[in-house]
Amino acid sequence: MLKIYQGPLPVSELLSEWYGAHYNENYGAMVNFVGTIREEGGIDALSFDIYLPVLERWFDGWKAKLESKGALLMMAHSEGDVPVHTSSFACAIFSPKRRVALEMLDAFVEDFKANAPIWKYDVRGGERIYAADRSTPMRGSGLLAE
Amino acid sequence: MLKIYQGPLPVSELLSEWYGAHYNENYGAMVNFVGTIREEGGIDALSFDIYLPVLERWFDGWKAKLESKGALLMMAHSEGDVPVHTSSFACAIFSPKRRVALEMLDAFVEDFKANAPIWKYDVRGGERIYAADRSTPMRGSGLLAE
Amino acid sequence: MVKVEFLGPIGKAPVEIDARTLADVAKVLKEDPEIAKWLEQSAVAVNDTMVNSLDFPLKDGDRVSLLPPVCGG
Amino acid sequence: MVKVEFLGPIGKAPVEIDARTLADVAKVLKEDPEIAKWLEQSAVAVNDTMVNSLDFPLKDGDRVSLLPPVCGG
Repeated sequence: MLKIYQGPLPVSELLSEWYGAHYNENYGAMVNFVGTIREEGGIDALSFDIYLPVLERWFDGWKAKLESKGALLMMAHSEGDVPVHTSSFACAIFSPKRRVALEMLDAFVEDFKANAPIWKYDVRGGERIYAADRSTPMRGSGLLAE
Repeated sequence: MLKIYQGPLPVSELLSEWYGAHYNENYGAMVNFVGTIREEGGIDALSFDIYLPVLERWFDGWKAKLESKGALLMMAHSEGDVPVHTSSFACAIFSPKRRVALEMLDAFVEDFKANAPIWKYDVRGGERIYAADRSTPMRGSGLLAE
Repeated sequence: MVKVEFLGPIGKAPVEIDARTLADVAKVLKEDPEIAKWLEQSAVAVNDTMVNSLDFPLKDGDRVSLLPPVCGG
Repeated sequence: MVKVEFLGPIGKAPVEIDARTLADVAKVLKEDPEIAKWLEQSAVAVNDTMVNSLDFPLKDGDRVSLLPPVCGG
């Protein structure tokens, strides 16, 4: 399950909803990652653009990979402005085995940072500035420069 | 913060409480692990003994290790009977950096399984049977057999 | 004709290009200096599927998307 | 005298032993077959601090704990 929110995520509700939906399906482990906007460099907020059709395919690929290991994956992300000290990313993995849960959480979050089609902007005094210095070219970048 | 509960953990409340207590302290990442009792081998529940004085020292060691990386650690565990499909273990790590959060969650949970002074019993038809086959000798075991 | 769209911070309106492969698309885009500077760092999707070959055949009405460097989370 | 307590599944009442080191404790415990079988797999704490040396000196009133194999979570 992939959910997009306009603005900050309702983190407690999401974690409670995910746990409540799957606690009784005989998964031995649930792991979560929650990303929260840090106050740094004088920003008021971060802002996000998402290209949903490609995000959905990327997410479905991970979902299938986890299903092949008997595990479940769900995530939520914000679109638009997310003020400092609120959260823009949350995910959960349910797995029968703790090793799968721990290893897949790490791999999923790292691939998310590198390949999910989401663009980040600093919001400072009403201006929206692309966070070029913190962004990573997606796998396969440069094809049209060859 | 280390909390012991008699019986199952109130997971949603714990996660919500932990997130609510620290979301605005400029940590960029929160990670959680929740362990839930799987129905297998015909058990009704698992049951746990805890030796709190040593558990507290073990936990304080990890807390200090995480503090040295700028991170926070909290956990809860059940004592006594925990029915299948309810949860006996939950923890949270808050960190400015996601790599620290992900790596420390893995290391903490694995060391927890190997070295936290907690004993597990299967509960089957009212009987409480030590889970010897799933248990691990703590670091330094065998000293008195030398 | 294929439609080329520029996602996220590239901030350009879509353009229509006469192209049979991605190599044709590349040739046209390199002529616009505003876009050319993004090519090295952008990935490419055709009809929302990521593509890794310049020989990828295009047909009339296909949608080509340029995806510049990302940073979710 | 030191007090030796047996945690978790060992399920024995504590015993008092006259001992100056953990080596002395080991010697006495090996004589009880019910306890001896746990020694290979048990860790040891003195006054709730984990200990790794048989030379560890004990004083009157110390508490020695045997911790058998664990499985939290």
